[in-house]
Amino acid sequence: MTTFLQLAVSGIALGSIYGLVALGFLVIYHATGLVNFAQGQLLMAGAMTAYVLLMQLDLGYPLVLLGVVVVALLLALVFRYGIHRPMVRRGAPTENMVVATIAFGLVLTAAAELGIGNTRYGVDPIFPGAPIAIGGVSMQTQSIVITAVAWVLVGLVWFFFTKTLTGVSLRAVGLNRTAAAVSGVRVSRLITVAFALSVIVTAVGGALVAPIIGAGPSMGLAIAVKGFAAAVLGGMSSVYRGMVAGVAIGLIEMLSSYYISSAYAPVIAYTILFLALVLMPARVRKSGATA
Amino acid sequence: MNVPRPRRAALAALALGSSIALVGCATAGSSEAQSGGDTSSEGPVKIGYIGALSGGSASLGVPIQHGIELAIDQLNEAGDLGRELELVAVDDEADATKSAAAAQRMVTEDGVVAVLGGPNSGTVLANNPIITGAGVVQLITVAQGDNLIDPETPGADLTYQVTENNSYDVGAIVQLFEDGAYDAICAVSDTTEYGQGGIQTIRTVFEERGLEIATAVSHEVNATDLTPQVLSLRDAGCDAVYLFDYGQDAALFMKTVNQVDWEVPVIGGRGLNQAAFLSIAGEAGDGIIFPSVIDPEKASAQEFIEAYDAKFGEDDDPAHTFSALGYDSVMLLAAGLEASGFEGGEALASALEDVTLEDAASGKEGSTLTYTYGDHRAPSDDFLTFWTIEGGEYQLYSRDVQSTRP
Amino acid sequence: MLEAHGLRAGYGKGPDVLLDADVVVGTGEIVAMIGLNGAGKSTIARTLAGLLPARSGRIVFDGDDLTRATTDERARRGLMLVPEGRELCASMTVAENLAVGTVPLPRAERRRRAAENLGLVHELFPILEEKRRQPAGSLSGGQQQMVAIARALMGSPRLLILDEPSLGLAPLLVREIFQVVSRLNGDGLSVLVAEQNAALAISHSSQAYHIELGAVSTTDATSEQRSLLKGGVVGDDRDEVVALQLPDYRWMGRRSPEAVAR
Amino acid sequence: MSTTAIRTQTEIARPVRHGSRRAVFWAEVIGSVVLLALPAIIPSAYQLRLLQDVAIWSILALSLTLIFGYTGQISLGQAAFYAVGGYTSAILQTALGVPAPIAWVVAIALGMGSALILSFPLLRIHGHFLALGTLALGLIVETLLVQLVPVTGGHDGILLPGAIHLGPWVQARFPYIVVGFLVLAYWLVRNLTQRGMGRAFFALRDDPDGAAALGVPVTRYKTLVFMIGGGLAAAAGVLYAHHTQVVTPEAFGFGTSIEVLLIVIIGGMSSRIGAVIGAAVIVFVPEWLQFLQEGENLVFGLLVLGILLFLPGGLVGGVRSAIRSLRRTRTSGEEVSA
Repeated sequence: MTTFLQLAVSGIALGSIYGLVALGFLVIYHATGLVNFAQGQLLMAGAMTAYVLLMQLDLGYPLVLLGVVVVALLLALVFRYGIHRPMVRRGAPTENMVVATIAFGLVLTAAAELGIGNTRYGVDPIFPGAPIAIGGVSMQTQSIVITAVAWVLVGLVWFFFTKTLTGVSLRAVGLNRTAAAVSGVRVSRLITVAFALSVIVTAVGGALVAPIIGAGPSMGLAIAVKGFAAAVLGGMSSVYRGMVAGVAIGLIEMLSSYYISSAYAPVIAYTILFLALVLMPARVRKSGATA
Repeated sequence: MNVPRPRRAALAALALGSSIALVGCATAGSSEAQSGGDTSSEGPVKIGYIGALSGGSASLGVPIQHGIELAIDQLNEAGDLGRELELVAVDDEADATKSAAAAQRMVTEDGVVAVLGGPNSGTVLANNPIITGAGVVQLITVAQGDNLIDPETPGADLTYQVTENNSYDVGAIVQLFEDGAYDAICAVSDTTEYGQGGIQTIRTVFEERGLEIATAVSHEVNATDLTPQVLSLRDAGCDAVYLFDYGQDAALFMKTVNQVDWEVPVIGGRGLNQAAFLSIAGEAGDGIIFPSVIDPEKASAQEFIEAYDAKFGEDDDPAHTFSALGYDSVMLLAAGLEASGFEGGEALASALEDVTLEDAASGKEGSTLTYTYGDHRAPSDDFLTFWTIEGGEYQLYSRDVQSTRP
Repeated sequence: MLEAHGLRAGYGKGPDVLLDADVVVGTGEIVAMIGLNGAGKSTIARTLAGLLPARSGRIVFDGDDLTRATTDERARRGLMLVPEGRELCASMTVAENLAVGTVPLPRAERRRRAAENLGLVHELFPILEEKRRQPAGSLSGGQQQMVAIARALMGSPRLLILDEPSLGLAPLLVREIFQVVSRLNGDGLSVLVAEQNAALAISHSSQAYHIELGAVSTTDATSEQRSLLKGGVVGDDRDEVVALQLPDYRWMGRRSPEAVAR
Repeated sequence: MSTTAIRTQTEIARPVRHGSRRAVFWAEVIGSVVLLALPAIIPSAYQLRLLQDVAIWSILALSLTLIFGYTGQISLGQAAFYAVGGYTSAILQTALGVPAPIAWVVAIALGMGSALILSFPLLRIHGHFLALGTLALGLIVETLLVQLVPVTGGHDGILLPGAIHLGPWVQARFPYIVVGFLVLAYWLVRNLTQRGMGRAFFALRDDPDGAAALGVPVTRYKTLVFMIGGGLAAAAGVLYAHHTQVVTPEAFGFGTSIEVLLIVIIGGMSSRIGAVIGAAVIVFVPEWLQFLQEGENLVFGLLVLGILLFLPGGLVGGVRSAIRSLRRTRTSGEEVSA
């Protein structure tokens, strides 16, 4: 039982990271219909920024988080104004933009390799100290921080999307750009807001996960694939469903690794994903963004 | 009014032409070269290095290259060889296709006299037939696959391994397990060629020694959470763990072991020499034991480390294992070239079969790197040392563990 | 209030669909654009709202040149379009759709005026209050049209452009919607309505433009379908309008609206 | 009515002059002949190797062009079928001693068969869901290649020395086989997409419901496209196995699926020659950039971004629109003078 609880707790913490990445996917997807394949690299960028600011420049955590947000904002603006908007203006098809996100990711990885080298670096946790154990179930303090921050962020984003005028307008932009425009919504600016929000959430996720798995150029891919899976399994529609799907994936990963086979755990996870996609009612797949 | 019609034809032709031009341009850059490498007596002698310089394996490939560069600089500065050495390094991104293409370019375009192979066994398997097929010698610097030196495969006479192979490592590690008299030795590895190769080898060696792996678990490389793996081993009653992972995953494993408050001796593979392990694990890595090729009491090793850190910084390769092997690869090759009169191919191959490196940067004091006829694995007996982590620092664990050639 | 002169516009890289169109809507007026499906009414509406860039010509609203302004900027200045086909956010609730409509209100008084406007909208269309928590997509066509108009009203427009408000609606609903439009006009809102149902549109408007589909030259093999906005003002006489329209039916069989769009 | 639909409508409606079509045909014939002759012309073994790399990537890209470019079905798991081809052929030859040609046929048939079976679940889903479904499929296959050690050799892979399995004579002429396959694949895709069926393919991409309403048997066409795409990818895998003389899981993983997508977009979606040009770019450009050392990947990424930014239709699309604008100025000039 303790083992099960331990796995469940770890699965929830892990799944919360996936959910956070899914959140990043969904925010851009809601506003533009674009699936951002640079998500993993943006996560990496957040982690690498945290590494440089915290470990190399010895800044305190508040400044580090601020720095991560600033870098994320810059990256979002570069992508939005340097790549996305020009492509929209030239009438590039969505597929090209999806590939542009892949290329943007390549550039980020290459830049990180050039800048800091290709290895993995340790990053100090926010609250140093021993793991916290309750009744045989233990958790690293950082995992607790990640889980808490992930759920708080998803709550905030949900609040933003449903309770604030900007958030509701942003959803309108994603659902029906004409509707948004004729209602006076500054479409272009809101898309930029979406990019910024998405990249900040993802980069903060990277900064939070770095103390657990380290920071390095090739760290993001595995997490991004599962975050994408969470976003899609959540129906590509709502941020909290993406979060719940992320936790589900985390739990499946943990439990199947332990109870079935660690070697075949990825096969099991992806097969479940595949079946879920194929058997998912068309109604769920077709429903648009609800929040 | 008739629009000239062959527009679309022009487009198709242009498209085709440009693709041919692509081939043409690349051809234009090619130089005259013959198999067996460059034997001209003028100018520097070219040595190739094919390794991962970007991507996940670059943390191995880059220190190797740095070791190679240091050796070449030292040799050229001393000038004892009589000829300058020049490095041609290509990044294969640990990709077999790219590695094979790089090999073909080196042997036919660049005219290298020999190729130094990189850290990944898979890429060596793909590029070796091309290198040796062109009559060029390959020295495999760091890749440890047991199957890399196989007298059965074509080109075996031109292939040399500088480092000890997996069986060699595991043979020494097994002694540590035997000394501990454990009841249930368990294994964890990633699913890359490195991890799976390590597990395969340890199964074989254990069988030979009458030991067995009680439970084995695996995980994807660059894992995010290893709780199930750690709990599986703990709940299976393992009292010793063999950890065959790259640095970052090994660090995560150790942190998780600490987190669930499990006290268990962990003995690792050579991947723990990666800078990432110590950087991420910190003090969570304390107590882990792993093999290395560095002996701090050996003068030549000290000199190498001093020179390396002066050139690339202390953090570039803190464990110095991979850079030392890169360095020694050049030293072995240089000895062979000197003997063959800078002739490549068969001449170099047979010259190498008579080479011994007494004061290599790698290896325990008293060990040598030696090639003999029909034996292309360099390390002699007692090549390895064992290290541990204490208070988040590298510490020599033991110089007494016997290691023997398999 | 709105003066547009010499508008040229078209879709994508296609030919001009509008050729030097002129539209004038005076303050407090209700002006109808009538004509057949595909004649170019929507093109005018979309060009005036900025959904389609004007290739040449000028759009002046309240003395400001808005020819280059974005759709959302025009909306914020009070030039609001209720687009053809409603263009609602189907999966958002009615209340959320209406909330988006409050974007043009000045930030300082948004809360107060949004509440006022919501009161007005609920008074005009009581059904929307009842259905405010339902997804807009689940509503009937007529109710969706109400949401679309209500959404525009939420932002306190000064000129409302209605593009085919009656499309696909039952006659009773159409009448109700036009009654609302008349009432709003009575409260001082200027309205430009594009409508196929000429009789109905004329009966509610003070002026009407007749948009006619025509081809410049049929002998040229590469000639394009073009529609002209004729500046002629149609009088109040309904019969005259109907008579004017009849011959145009000849076009229906030959040229699809898509052909024009291209 | 979105502007996108209008753009594609004009694309379909683009008048193809018969003379021009015949000229394209002859250009394609000449191109094919030149391609077949290239192995004899190219002097350097290295260039020959790169030519084969390009040809194999081209075939793989053509398989995706067929699926993605002509029906709008995104596949992020094309490497799975590539793996089926490469591993089936290698296993049959090494473990069972099946002669190469038979192994090839079986491997390609298996590629088509597995695509056929998978098309039933996959064709139920669309867009991003299909992208994720195929991605999952690719990852499942990749994991299986690693884990099924007795069958696949795990990470050690399967060695396939050409001298043993093809014989030295065939091995020496293998480049001809590779370019031969490319020419076959090219003409297969060409004939599939040029006839009436090609129109149906485009209709599938742009407006599946409309196509169904017009009586296009949507599901049957999609299944067919999937199957042929799977077969082409498998053929590329077969060639890869002999070209590299070893199959390892890394060559058939997620990275490969993404690289093919990159090729198709760089070259120009739904363009046959685009697949070949994209493959040439992805093979040659990194070679040229090697002098940049560590900066190579960065510059390559920026280059791809540049192509995407400035040539929305890929390289072929860029050339096409350049020619079109050239023609436009020419014609308008003639109009003035007339």
